[in-house]
Amino acid sequence: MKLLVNLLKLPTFVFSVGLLLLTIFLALLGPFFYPIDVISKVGPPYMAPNAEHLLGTDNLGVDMVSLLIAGLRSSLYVGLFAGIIATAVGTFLGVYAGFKGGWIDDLINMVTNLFLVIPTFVVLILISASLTEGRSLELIGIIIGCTTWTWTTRSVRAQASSLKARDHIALARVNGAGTLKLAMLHILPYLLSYVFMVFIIQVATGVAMEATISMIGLGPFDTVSLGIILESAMNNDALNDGIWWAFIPATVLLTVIVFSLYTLNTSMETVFNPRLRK
Amino acid sequence: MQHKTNIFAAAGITRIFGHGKKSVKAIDAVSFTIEDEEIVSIVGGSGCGKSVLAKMMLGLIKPTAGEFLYSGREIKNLREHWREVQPVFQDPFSCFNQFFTIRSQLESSFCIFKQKPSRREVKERVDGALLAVNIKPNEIEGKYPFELSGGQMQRMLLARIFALRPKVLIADEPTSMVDACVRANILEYLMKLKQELKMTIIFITHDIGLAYYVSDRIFIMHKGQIVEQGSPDTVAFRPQSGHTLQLLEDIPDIHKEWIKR
Amino acid sequence: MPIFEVKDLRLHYLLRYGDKVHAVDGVSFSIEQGEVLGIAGESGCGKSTLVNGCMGLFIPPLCPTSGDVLVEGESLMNRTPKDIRENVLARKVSIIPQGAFNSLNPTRKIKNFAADLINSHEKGGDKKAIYKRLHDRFELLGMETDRVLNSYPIQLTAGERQRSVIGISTLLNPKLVIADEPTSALDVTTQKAVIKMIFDLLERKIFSTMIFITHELPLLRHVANRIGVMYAGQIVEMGTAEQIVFDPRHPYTKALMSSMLSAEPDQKQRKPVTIDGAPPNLVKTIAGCRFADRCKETREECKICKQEIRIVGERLVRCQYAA
Amino acid sequence: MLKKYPTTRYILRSGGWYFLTFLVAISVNFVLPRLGKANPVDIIIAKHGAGKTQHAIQVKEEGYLKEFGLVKLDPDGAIVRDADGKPVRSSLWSQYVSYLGMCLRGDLGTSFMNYPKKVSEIVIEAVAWDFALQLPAIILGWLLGNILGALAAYKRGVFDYLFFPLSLLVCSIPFFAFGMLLKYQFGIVWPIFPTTGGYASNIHYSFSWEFFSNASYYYFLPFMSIFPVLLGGYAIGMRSMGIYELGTDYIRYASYLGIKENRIISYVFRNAMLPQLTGVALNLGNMIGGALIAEIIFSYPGLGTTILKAIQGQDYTLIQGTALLVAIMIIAANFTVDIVIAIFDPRVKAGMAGA
Repeated sequence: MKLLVNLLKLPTFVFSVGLLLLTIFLALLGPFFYPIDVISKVGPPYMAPNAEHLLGTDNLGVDMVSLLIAGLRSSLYVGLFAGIIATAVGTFLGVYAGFKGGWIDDLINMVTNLFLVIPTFVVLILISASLTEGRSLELIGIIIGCTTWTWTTRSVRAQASSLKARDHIALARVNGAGTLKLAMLHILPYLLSYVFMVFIIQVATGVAMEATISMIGLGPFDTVSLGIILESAMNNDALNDGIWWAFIPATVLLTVIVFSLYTLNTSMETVFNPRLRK
Repeated sequence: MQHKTNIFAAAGITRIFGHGKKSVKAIDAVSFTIEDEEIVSIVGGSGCGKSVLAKMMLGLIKPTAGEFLYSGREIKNLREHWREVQPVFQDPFSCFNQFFTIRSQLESSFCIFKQKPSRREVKERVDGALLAVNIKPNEIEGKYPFELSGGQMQRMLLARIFALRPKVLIADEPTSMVDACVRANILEYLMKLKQELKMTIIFITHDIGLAYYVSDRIFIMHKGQIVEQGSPDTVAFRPQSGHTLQLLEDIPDIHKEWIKR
Repeated sequence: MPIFEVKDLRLHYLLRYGDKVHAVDGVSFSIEQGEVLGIAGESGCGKSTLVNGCMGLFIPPLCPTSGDVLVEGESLMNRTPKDIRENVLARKVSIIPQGAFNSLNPTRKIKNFAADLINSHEKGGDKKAIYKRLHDRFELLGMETDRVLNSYPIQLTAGERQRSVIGISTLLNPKLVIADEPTSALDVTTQKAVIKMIFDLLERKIFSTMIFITHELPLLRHVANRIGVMYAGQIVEMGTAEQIVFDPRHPYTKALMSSMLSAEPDQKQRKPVTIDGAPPNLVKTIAGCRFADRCKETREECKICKQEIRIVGERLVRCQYAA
Repeated sequence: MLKKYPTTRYILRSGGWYFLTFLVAISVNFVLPRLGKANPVDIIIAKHGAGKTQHAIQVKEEGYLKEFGLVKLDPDGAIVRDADGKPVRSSLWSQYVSYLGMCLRGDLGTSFMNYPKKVSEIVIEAVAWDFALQLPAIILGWLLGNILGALAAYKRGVFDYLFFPLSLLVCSIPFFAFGMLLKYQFGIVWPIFPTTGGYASNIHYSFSWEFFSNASYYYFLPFMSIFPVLLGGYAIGMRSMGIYELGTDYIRYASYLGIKENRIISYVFRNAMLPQLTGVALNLGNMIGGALIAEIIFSYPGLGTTILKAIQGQDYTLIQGTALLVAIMIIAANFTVDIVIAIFDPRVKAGMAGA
């Protein structure tokens, strides 16, 4: 509708959406164009890139390009998974606290501040360290999601409580709308644009956090992710031996994802925020 | 003259906000009665407690002391109360949800009734209400709130009252955010509501000129107390309380001397 | 020689796709020393745009099309923002902004904010001397000067903040003060107190000439010597306060005056006149009179031929049929 | 008495609040590792126990159990044994209480890997290195980031057009990835800087000038892998806050009054800086987390490398110890930021006086 048209006029928005779609396109449709094989060895370890294998092989001799595509898929998957959980939990608590007010608001606020101060990173280490068996992608996603919801709750709560005082809520209440109808029809639509922007940041945090944990060996078990690629590059001293293809492409991909998400967020901010604050 | 039933009856009601040293007495031992089918204006400067009184009549806040009755009994069930008492707010721009069309919001107002009338009857009543505030229904067809001007939005709020036909209307400063030339329209509609639909109207304003023109009785409020009650002529020309006199003098009237230069 | 003069000023806003909104379209007036000019009009008639024009603040998207603005004969047109900021703002032309009660920097005490103004325009001056000067000036504002000067805006009431802004705006004894709806958000009693204070400053010659902008004509009757009524970017009628209020000639002024309601004996019988519709969109250039489609006495020619300002009953009216 | 000093009352109240958070941090630290079914000691025993006589294993196990406070002790410290001589496991609650006592006394137990060494010793030494690296990076990054952000907000023109996308790009590269790139470029392709360790192996740990000059030589790359990313993050935060402040009424009024330009910039900087401070406190946790990992690339002897070794060696007490230290560092940082805000922001001070 009108908003989308305004957005499409913004060069930064078009650029960031394009970049993001490119990465998603690469991740989802990559296998159709390039045979993905992350098990069989196609050459000697750390073979230099050649015509056939554009980015050479990793420390076990597996083709790097297929590793990257598979890694991209799982990193995006974890990021999305964590983003959805964090945003959903955060929005629900935020709207509930902002809208209900009173002691419930203070309680949720206290819990949020508490988790905000205790760093996500520490919680992740402790949980992952104790789960020795299969740390699947979903599990990692859940762990990240459950430790980054605090930021969403805090910002959504601020928006929801500022909305509560507006007259259209009073009018809706006088129309006989119950709490649920009020939240769904009169609070959420105003927050939707804001929640979507928060979701984008959460996905970016999820992707970056997954890479961080994998770097210290607590990443997903027996699957490939960008973090795992970087970790194996570090553990096998790929840097000292000048094997750039072991870590540079993974870093570039990681940065592209996070960068496109951040630019998307800032480009939407110029369109959405003034309207929301009106 | 058939005996008028008391719509609102307040006996010594007080409302205090905050507690201890920081407490503020918004309403201070106020008593009044409001009968059926009359327009009562509550006039006072900012912070005199008139909006608090309006919220109390709507049942949104309870008095901390004294007894406040709506047609003889305490306000208990808000949904039932709102079937008979409806508000019009001050700021037309923030009154409507920007994500739904005007018509759908007007029609959803009927959810307040126990059984919502049939779709056809709702549509008829809304169209009738729009004509009552001289807006042609097709003018706002499929339109969203941000596509209308302030004056039109204020009329939408009144159209909602024409459609719902409550017994009592609480109009909290409906004219303060609107330009002078549209202000008179709003007052006309209030009088129309009273004459045609036998509605009781509480008109809250800080402009005694408007109150004088539109109301049957005027309450003057100052710092949480009703300092004067009476017909427009007695309040405007034979005021007893010093505060009313002060209020009348402070209004820049074109015929009278305002400030000695 | 008039202290402030506006000659056929045209201002427009540049929108994103090249169309221009001609918010001010040919406004001319001049003010003598010691005179108060009132400007009245509905919201959206171009009052605030005119204010920016009168101060020489042509910050994009607002740009001047043509015409001239003179302060004591010195033009404000095509001058660098730096030049305007140093020599004109607050010294020659100063403004009391709309919504003045949240125009003060929340994290600075009133005395420091005022001192910034002085240091921006005058060289040196130690803290003591500046504080003394502020103290003397704020004494005139009828507030506990020491408490106000040493507190943050958040600790003051709306009325006190309003007075502090008026005190700061008139600190350097400007030649012309523009008050943009200074009392619109205040209730009647506070409004009267603020206006009384402004009269007091005028009498003490803190400043002598003023443009007072509001949409309430009765207020202008008591504040202004002359009143100009603006509609859709043009002055439609300009005359003495008594002429405009008691004997309006332009249909729009007549409608404005008769829509006023006041507590008078004959008010009950005199039904107030209403003006339906809304001001025209100023992107398209309008041939005839801009008030034609809302005017009660409109005729065919009104829509076609351009309405020029002419003298009718010793005042300026922009309507060829005004008697 | 406290009524007269609102600031002190505010600081005491937030101090109490952060102490409560500290206690919760300890409890979280205690509960999380025990979520998994396997008891940490059993895993260690299974790992270290290979190849030793049954008796030796049993003695070692009881030593660990005692060490970990997992067994009931009778008053004079001997292990209470049940019918068939097996040590009686103490309840979770008493474990928690003993763990809490130990933490408050500052004793974080002994590390498994380097057995006799106390965890607190290892951790304190690592934290010293961390202060040297993290603190200057955060403070410098914060100051420079805010100044550049405020300028970008005010100037907007070419400076902003160039500066903004660059800082957005820099701050979206994860710390360790940036570290890897730097290490590769400046450590291997152009071997200018050393890339591993905190100081040259032939120099011993001392407070001599010679040691410091050498250490700073090693210090440069880890610092550069954290500093620009922090700077980019703060600059973006400040830029959006600055643009918001520029739209406010008081800035417009100040420009109407013809107040000098750099004075107006200082208004924007000062008023935008305070919410920025709360912003810093909020995501300090994530930042320190990421920065610690950057150390691993350069095996800089800070907490990050310690944590990595602890995880690889399954050294539970060390993991718990380092995790607790990181939490304490962040709680302390948040507390200091709270105090700074209380002192500098009149709005908060006025709010307190009113509260």
